Parts: sequence; C-alpha cells; structure tokens
Amino acid sequence: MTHHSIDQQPLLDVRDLAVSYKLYEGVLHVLQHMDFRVESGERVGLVGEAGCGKTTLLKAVAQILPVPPAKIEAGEIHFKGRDVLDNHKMSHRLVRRDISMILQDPTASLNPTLTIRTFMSDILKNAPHPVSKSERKIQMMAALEKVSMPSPERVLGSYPVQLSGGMRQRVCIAMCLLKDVDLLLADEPTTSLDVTIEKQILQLLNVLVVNNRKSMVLVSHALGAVRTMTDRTYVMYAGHLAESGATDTVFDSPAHPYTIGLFEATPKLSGEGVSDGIAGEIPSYLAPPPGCRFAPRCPQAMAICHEKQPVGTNLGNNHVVFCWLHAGTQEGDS
Amino acid sequence: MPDNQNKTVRPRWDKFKRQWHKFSSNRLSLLGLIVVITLIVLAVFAGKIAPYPEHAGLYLDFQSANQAPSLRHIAGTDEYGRDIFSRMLFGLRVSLEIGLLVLAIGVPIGVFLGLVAGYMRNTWVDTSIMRFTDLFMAVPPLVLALVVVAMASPGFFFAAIGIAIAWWPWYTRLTYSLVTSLSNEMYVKYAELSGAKPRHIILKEILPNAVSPIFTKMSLDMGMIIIIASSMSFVGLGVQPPAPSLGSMVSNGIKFLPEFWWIPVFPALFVVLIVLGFNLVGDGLRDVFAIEEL
Amino acid sequence: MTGTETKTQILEVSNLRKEFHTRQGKLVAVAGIDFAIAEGEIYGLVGESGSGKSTVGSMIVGMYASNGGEILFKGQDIDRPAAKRSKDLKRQIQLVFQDPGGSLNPRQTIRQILSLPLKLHRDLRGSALEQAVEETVDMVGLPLSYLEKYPQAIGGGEKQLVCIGRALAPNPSFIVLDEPTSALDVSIQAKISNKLLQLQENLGLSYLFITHNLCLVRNLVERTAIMYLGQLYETAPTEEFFTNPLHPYTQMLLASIPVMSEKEEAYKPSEVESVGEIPSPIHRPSGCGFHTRCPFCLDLCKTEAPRMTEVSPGHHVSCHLHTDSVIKEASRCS
Amino acid sequence: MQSMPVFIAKRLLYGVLILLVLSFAIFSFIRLIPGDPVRMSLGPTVSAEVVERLRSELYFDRPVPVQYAHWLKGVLLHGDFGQSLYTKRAVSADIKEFLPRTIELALLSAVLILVFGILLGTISALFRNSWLDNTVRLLSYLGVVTPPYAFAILFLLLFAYYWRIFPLGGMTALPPELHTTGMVAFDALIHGRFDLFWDALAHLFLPAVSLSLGSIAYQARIHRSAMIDNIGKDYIAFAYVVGVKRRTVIAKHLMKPSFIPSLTIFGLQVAALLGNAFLIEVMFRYPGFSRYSLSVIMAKDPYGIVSVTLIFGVVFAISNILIDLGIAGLDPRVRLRTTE
Repeated sequence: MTHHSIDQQPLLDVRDLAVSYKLYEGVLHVLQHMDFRVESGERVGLVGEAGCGKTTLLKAVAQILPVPPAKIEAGEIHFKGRDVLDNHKMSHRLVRRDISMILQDPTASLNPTLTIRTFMSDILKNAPHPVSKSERKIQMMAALEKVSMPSPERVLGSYPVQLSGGMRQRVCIAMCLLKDVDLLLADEPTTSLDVTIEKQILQLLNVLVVNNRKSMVLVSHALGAVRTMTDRTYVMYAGHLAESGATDTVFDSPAHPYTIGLFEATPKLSGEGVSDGIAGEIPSYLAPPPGCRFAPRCPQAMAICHEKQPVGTNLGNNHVVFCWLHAGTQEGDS
Repeated sequence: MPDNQNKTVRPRWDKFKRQWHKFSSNRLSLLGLIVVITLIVLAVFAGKIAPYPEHAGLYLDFQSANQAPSLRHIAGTDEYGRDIFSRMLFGLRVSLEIGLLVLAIGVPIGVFLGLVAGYMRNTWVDTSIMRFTDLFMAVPPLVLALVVVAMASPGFFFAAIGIAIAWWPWYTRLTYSLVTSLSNEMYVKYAELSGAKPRHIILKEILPNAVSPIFTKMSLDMGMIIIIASSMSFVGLGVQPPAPSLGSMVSNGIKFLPEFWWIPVFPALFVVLIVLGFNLVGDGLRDVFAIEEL
Repeated sequence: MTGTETKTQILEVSNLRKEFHTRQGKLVAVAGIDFAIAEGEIYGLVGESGSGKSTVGSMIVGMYASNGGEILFKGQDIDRPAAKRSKDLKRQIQLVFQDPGGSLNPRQTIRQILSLPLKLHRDLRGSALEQAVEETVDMVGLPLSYLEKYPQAIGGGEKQLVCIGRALAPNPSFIVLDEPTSALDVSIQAKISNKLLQLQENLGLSYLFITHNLCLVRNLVERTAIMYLGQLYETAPTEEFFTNPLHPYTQMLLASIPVMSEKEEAYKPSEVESVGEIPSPIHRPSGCGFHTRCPFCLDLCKTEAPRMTEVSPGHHVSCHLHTDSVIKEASRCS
Repeated sequence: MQSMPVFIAKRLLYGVLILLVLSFAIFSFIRLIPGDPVRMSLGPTVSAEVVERLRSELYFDRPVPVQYAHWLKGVLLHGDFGQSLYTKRAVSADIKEFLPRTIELALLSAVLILVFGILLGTISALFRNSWLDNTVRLLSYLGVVTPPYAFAILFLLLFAYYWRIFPLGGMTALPPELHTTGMVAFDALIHGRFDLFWDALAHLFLPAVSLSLGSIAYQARIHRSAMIDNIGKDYIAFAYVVGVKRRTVIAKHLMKPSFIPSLTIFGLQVAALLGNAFLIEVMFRYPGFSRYSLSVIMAKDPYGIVSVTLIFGVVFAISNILIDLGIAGLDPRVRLRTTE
C-alpha cells in the first residue's frame, strides 16, 4: 500500500491521542501520543499484547469509551475530515452511521435478555429509512445469510445463551452489516474462539471487507492473521506506538526491539524451538517509566531510553519506528 | 521491575495500610467510623458522661416533667421528669449490646453451618443443613423474632435470641454461596489434590477469602439489627421499662405528640444516627474489599 | 497399543472413559482413549474446547475417577480420586493450571503457598522448610524477596513461575501441565515454556502438556496426540505429526492456524477448508465423531467409529481413510 | 425437562412442607413452655371445671402431636384455624376480616416501592454524578437508615397534626360497609363508592408511605447500581456501535437486565414490609392483620400464633414465587435452567 499522498484525506486520522482511566488507586495513563491513520479501503492491523491500549484506541474511535472512568486527555480524532471529538451532534451521528465495531467477546456483546430478532430489529428501526416489519425480516435474514449462518430462522428466535461462541460472533458481524458502514473496527474478533472457527470468521470478515471495499482495523493477538489480512500494521507497547509500516515490511524486517522480541517469542509452525521471550513484565500504568516504556525490558536499552520518550523515525516507505536506536537514521520526509 | 530487597517487609501490615488508605480516602466512610467510635465511647462511658445517670432507671420528678430542650436538659425531659439525653445514652448502650449479642450468637452459628454445608456439598449433610435453614427463612424475619420473643419472655436477652434466630440463616446462605464458589477455585482444588486436611482447607484456604464479605455484612447488619431491636422495644417486646431503650422511648413518646415533640423525636433521631454510622462504615468496607478482590 | 517400546512407560492410559451428567443429558467427555508416556518424555495433548483434553488431565491428577478404563502409573493402577491415593503417589504426580491468578490463594504469601506442598509431601518443618522454600523460588528464578509478597503484587508470568515452583517443590516425577501458558502474553509464554523445558531436562521429569496451541506443541513436545470430542484421532512423534499429518481433522486444524511467515505456510495442508462447528459432546454424532465436518466423509464414517491403527512406526491414526484400503474405493457421501 | 407449571407446583409444595414443619415446631414450643393459656384467657375467677371443659374442647388435654394434627386437619379440610383464646372467635373469621386490609396496605406499599424505587434509581443512574443524582443518593441513604416508625412519627407530626391533610389513623371515617373482598378501598372502588374510596385511600396513604419509604430508598440504590453496572457492559457499547437508538438502548437494552438484580432485592423488601407492618398498623391504629397478629402473639394464644405464622409464611411464599417468576420472565438463562 503505497498510494498514500498528502493531498488525499485519510478516512480516519487519530492525532496525538491520550486516554487515561481514573481508578481508586490513581490515574492510569494508558494511551499516549497515539497517531493512527486509516485510508479509504485500507485494512490496518494493530498488534500488541494484552493491556497495551488497543481496545482503548478502538473504543475511543467508536465513541464507546466508558466515561468515567476513562478520559480523553488530549488529541484529535478526525473521521471523514471532521474532528469527531468536538461533541457535536453531527459528529456523533457520523460516527454511529459510518463506523461499526466487533468486540472481543461475542458473549458479552449480546444482551442476554433479548432475542437476536429483537436486537436486530432495534438496529433496523433506527435506520435512516425505516422499513416495514416484513422488510425488516428480509433484511435480517439476508444479513444472517451473508455470514453463512446455519438455520437463520431459528437463530433469530434464539437468545444468545442458546448459540455457540462461533455463532454468536457471526451474529455480531451480521449486526454490523445491517448498516452500510465505511469503517469496521474488529477488536480481537476471534480470541475467544477455537482455531478452526477462528479461521472461518477471519475468512468471512476478509471477504466482506474486500468485496464491499470497506476499511477495516483488525486487532489481533494472532499475528499471523494480521499478516495475511492487512495492508498496514501498527505495533503498540504499553500504550505507546512502537512501530508502524506496510504489513510486509513490519513482519519481514521489524525494527523495534519489542517487535523483534515479540515475533521471536511467537512459536512457529515450522518448529524453530522456543525463544527466551522478553524478560520482565508490562509496566504499571500508574507509574509508567518516564522514558521509553519498553526500556526496562529492552535488551538494547541505552541511558537516553530511560529518560526521554523516543520520537518517530521514518526508515523509508513510511516505516516509522519509535526507538532511540534508530534515531538519526532518518530517511526522506518525516 | 526493580525488586524490593528490603528484608523487613511485613505483607500483612502493608496490606492493611493499603486498605486503610482506600477506606480513609472516602470521607463518608471516615465520617461513619468517627460516628461509630464516638458512639461506642459514649455507650461505654455512659455512666460518666450522662448528666443525670440516675435517670436511666426508675426515677420520678414530676416538677421537671415535660420540659423543652434547654441548657440543663439538652434533649428535654420526659413525662416523669427524666433527662432524655441521659436516657438516650443508656439506650444507646442497650442498642449496641443487643446488636453485638445478636451478631455474637447468629454469626458463628450461621457461618459454621454455611461452611459445613458448603464444604460437604451434595451430601445429606448439605441437604439437611440447607433445608433446616429454609425453615427459618419461611416467614419474614421480624415475624419470627416476635413470635419467639413472645413465647419466651419479653426482655433484653430474649429479644437478642429472637433476632438471632431470625438472623443466622442469612449468614448460612452467604457463607454457603461463598464456600461453593471458592471451592471451585484452583487453589482449593490444589490443596485437596495435595492431600491437605479438611480443617486446613476450610480454615486456611476458604475462610480467609470469605471473611471480608461476612465482615462487611456484619457491619451493615449492625444497623439493621438496631432498627429491628428498637422496633421490638417499640411494640413492647424488647427491653422492659424502666430500663431505657430507644425504641420504647419513641413509642411511649408518641402519645405526647405534638406538644412535647422532643420526647419521641430525639431518641428516634439518635437511632437514625447510630444506623447511619454503621452503614457508612459497612459501605466503606464493601468498597475497599471489592477493590481488593480485583 | 503403546508408543516407543524401547523406553519404560511412566504413564499408560487405556480405554479411558469419563461421563458427566448434566441437565441436558449425558455428556461423554472422554470416550475411550489410549496413550502412553515414556519416562522423561514431554507428551503433548492437543484439542479444541470440548475435546475432553482437560478431563484426561484431571483424571490423571486424581480430581475424579474415570467411568471405565485404566490409568497405570509406573505400572500401578491409579484410577481413583486423590483422597484415595497413597501419599507418595500424590507427591509424584503434580499439576500446573491454566490460570496462574486463580490457582494461587490471594490471602497467602508466596512463602505460605510454597510451604504447603513441602509440609504435606516432604514433612518439612522449621528451618528445613524455610530452606526448601527458598531453594524452590531460586529454582524457578524468582528473587527471595518475592516470598513475602501476595500473588496480586506480582505479574502473570511470575505467578505462573510460583505455580511451577509449587508443583516442583515435592520432587515429583510427572507433571500435568494444563494450558500453562495460555493466559499469558506471547513474550512471557516463551519465557515460561523455556523454563519448563530447562527444568524437565535438569530434573528428568515427564510432562503431559495439554494445550490448544499447535505451534507451541510443535516446539515443545516430543510426541503429539490430537483429541476431538473425547477421542484420540492421531498420535505421532512431533516431527512426523507436523510434516505428515494424516487425519483430516489434523489437517484442518493445521490449515486453520494463522502463521507469521511463508516458511510456516509451507507446513499447512492447503486443501482442507475449515467448515462447520464442533458438535456438542452431549449429542455426539454417530460413527466417527468428525464425520459432520470431514471433507472426505464416507458412508461408513457415519455408522462405524474407526479404530486406531499404526500406519508407520509410532504414528497412529484413527480414520477409515487410513485403516482399510478397500474402503477407500467406496462411494463418497455428499 | 420440566415445564413452568411443574416448577411452580414443586416450589409451592416445598414451601407448604417447610411451613408445616415450622408451624409444628412453633406449636410444640408454645404448648411445652410453662403457663396455661386457657386459664390466662378466662381469668382467675372462672371455675376449674369451666377451664377443664374449654381445655378439652381445644384438645389441650391431649398430647401435643394430637393437638397439632387436630388443628391441621381442621385447616386442610374445613379451612378452620381453630379457636382464638384472645378474640374468643374462630381464627378463620379473624383472618377473613383482618388479612385483606393488611394485604391492601402491603400491595399499595409494594407498588410504591417498585414504581418510585425504580424511577429514582433510573434517574440517578442516568444523570450520574449530577446534583440530581447526589440528592437522590443522599435521600436514599437517609431512607435506608431511618426506622419505619421514625417516618411514621414525622408524617403524623407534619401531615396529620400540623397541616391536617391526612387523618391521624384508623381505617376509614365512613362506615366500611362493603365486604366483597375485605380490602376496603378496593371494594369501594369496584362498587363505585368514590366517597368511601377516597376516605379509605386517605387513611391508607400515610401508613403505606411510612412502610415503603425505607424500601424505596434501598430499591433505588440497588437499581442505580444495577444500571450503572450494566452501562459499563459490552452489550450496551455494542448496541450503540451497531446503531440502536439511544432511547431504545436505555429503555430496553439497559433496563431489562437491570431489573433482574432489582427484582431479586425486591423479594427482601417484601419480607421487610410484612414485618414492619406490625409497627405501622400499631402507630396508625389500622385494624389489620399485623396488629391482630401482634395481639395474638402477645397473648400467647396457641392456635392464633400457629395460624398467624402459617398465613405470613404463605403470603411470603407466594410473593417469593411471583418474584421468581418475574425474574425467570426477564432472564432467559434462568428460564432455560429451570425448565430443562
């Protein structure tokens, strides 16, 4: 994906976003200096371990952050050229109309007290052009068939408890399809599913996005899924960006020590043995390291890493890495 | 992660300090604690603090009957000329005593049966204990307490017994559900697999994790029991006159409404204050422990 | 049937069955399986949710007895709950659970947690106990200061190290590892896996490694067995298992794994698409349990369950396609 | 598999069984403690012969189990709850007269608790941390810690003595001449006697409010926290994200699951309500079943006490079953669990 040019406006442009959570123990500075971009028709991957702020970023974009305890401290979120954080009714409507999100746990995403039919018709009742009951039924069935749901009629009358995990996630995707969105945010859509079902769901998502020329953000702990399904990838660590670039570049020649460590730590199907992993654990957000947040675990950390947060260095082709090791190797424009 | 190499770490104390910090950072909880401590001090030293300690019992001084609140009698006097404030302090002592007595009887029984039934789940022991518990929950608690007290004899001791009889099943239920869910915890399973004795499993693995909810409930219940005990005095089945009890002070005072409003109103407000104190503390505890469980 | 004949078997399982009675009906969790683990071997048991793999582990450690079959440990029958096992047997077989957070008592310090097995199994008291506890934390590579901490105060990987320490403290000879790294981040998973390998080698332990993660198995274990709906479908030395997978289910699983590089893609059988859902173990399909999803399903598969056959030394498959060459000619079902 | 009616029948049967055991225990207890209720009831002047005759009429000269069996036979076969030594009437007649009045009072209070508890809780949750929320929370805190008799005093003082908006107590000012169901206000309403209806309602109002305020406060607190708990749930976020209207999310997706804990707690409120009715009926001199029960209990009237306990138990059990049915109706998980 190299067709990014300055004059073309990205579909989603997150600039310098900072989000914190205020808890009993204190303030958790989760996201900081987050820059994130999705072009029209682009599939973007977001990679990082549990608790690194991936979900927070997506929820901030979809405007479903639980406020309080969450708080947007700084930054802008531009969607279709409009800063949607301006708290304007129009921005809200824009986000609701054109962005959908699949959450990690399909069981938690579906209201346990409502049937699938009730939930789906509530969505349709809010469509810009309300339709009759029979038309709604047709649309619901069509959406369920699009996600290759076996026996959609029966599913419509079911409560979520009566469906398997895979079927629940299909239902969630079908619900996202009921409105014609431009951007689909998929937050670990397959983490709670078995690997054979994961494959089916990922394939389904990919087909739906590619065929309808939608944009998608795919967050996944399954690095392989991000590799095969996205054009560009962001790597996050502890609420900070570690590196970003074209997916192939990031996977073939990772530059950030965290990315390298993460990829090495992932067990390979080709059987290359077990790596040592990365020493230490994720820092506490209550008192994160003042410099690079990865510095305490980084095998190559220098003095400056513990003091100052690294700035982005463009290694070429928009492969940007936030690491002091690469500072000074700048190539082209930043 | 830098390691704390300090050799003299005292984990229990650290944990207590952390919990205390959370508790005291909520001003309402702190206020509740201050209220409760003040009340306890007042109750313990009622004999020294009360301006007219002799008014606690049988005492007649019709000349100073039904006096409005003044500097001499800050809560006024009742129909026998007794200082209401002094009587309130002794009534407070009775209320706290009854609350403690009910908990002292009800909680050990309830928790013990809950532990046994929960640990011996799906055996005849479990079934019989829980059926027995149902028996005591088949009628509203106040009804059961009233029946028990009336059948025995009205007074401080049987009022406490009556309330305790209606109260312990709630602790059995709570403990039972705690034990049932804690028994599924992997650390309990591990201890069982390792051949730890039931005593160890119940006392060391399960009970410490069940203590905070039980303790929180006790604090919240203290207020509730004081209300119930005062209600029983109110209908004449609690502490018998001339011993002062807040409930009977209120009920006797009603007939003097509205002219001598202070006779029932101050004792009633006092009950509200006592219950408020214990509830604030209980809610504070619940917050602290809920956070701690995360 | 047994595996490698040259080594002595530490654990032999034959025709093991376990049923549970649920409100919906009888659930057959384990439907008659056979396998054997050699002294000093790491044996991988792989399966998706509902395959019954954890139930097998639970029976070995004595959480409950089976409903039929045999578990031999060092030649001695141990098929009964832990309460009825000898003290020495309880010491020799240890286990590590999936969720390190949930398997440590939050009201006990690490010292108290580690003391329990030492007291119960080795009857240590006083300074001998203290010394043994210190040796244990040292063995798993945690600092001594951790002894006075509560589990909530340490990281997920560190908690799992404590669990491993607890399992090792009584000097066992066999450890059941039930998804020991699934709840951990990839970078920490690698560290724990490494530690497990190192300890196994140093102490001459045997492991039963239960997991859903095929990539992990590939790099960690010597022999791999695959389970589906309570039955073993294929077992082989790990290298053989991944280079020459024979059972259609194995192939489907391998094909479903999202991988990180083209090199790994080469190990994925491409012709098998993932279809269908895992049937409920309460309503098991007749014949071969996999026939509802199998792309090569024969008429015979629907009526008759296949039996384990050795196709090459140490490689066993339970599939009609590999049992009887005559059947292969029979008609394929639609 | 079992169907809903079977489930209810099982629950009822178990409830009855428990109540029989309890009433037997209580009955034995009264009969075994020292003291002669017959002599107490008739007074010291009556001759021993009369006392003996009455004792024999009441089966009190037989062993305790026989006495109980006799009483139970009467209850089950003829709806005869025995003779009250306190009112000197058939207990069943007393029940018929007094119980409907207390049920009317309790029903009115229950409606107040549900409506206002849930309303206040909802407002509080939706405007979290606003001045409105803080006010509701403060008031509900005060409500929870105030004993019902304190409310009664406050209302009597303000609304009955000073402002004279409501009557001081009693059941009606007009003669309560209708006896269709025994519930005075209800009977007046179905007969179109609006003068009597307003009269009865005015007499019911302060008792019902005093009885329900504490529970309203508690109910509001529980409903608020249930709603706040659910607001943070993924399914609410998901409903917004897929485009359900805000109003629908609140009124349906948020409200329905929040009712489940709320309704569970309502069961406890009913228990408190039935217990506290004693105080309220005494304070407002309301001639209901609770006041009657209190007199019977105080008089140690054996057949009175068992009958009263049994009736309270039955009312309590029915209300619990209704609440459980309500929960099952809201929560398909419960429904599927109980019917499978």
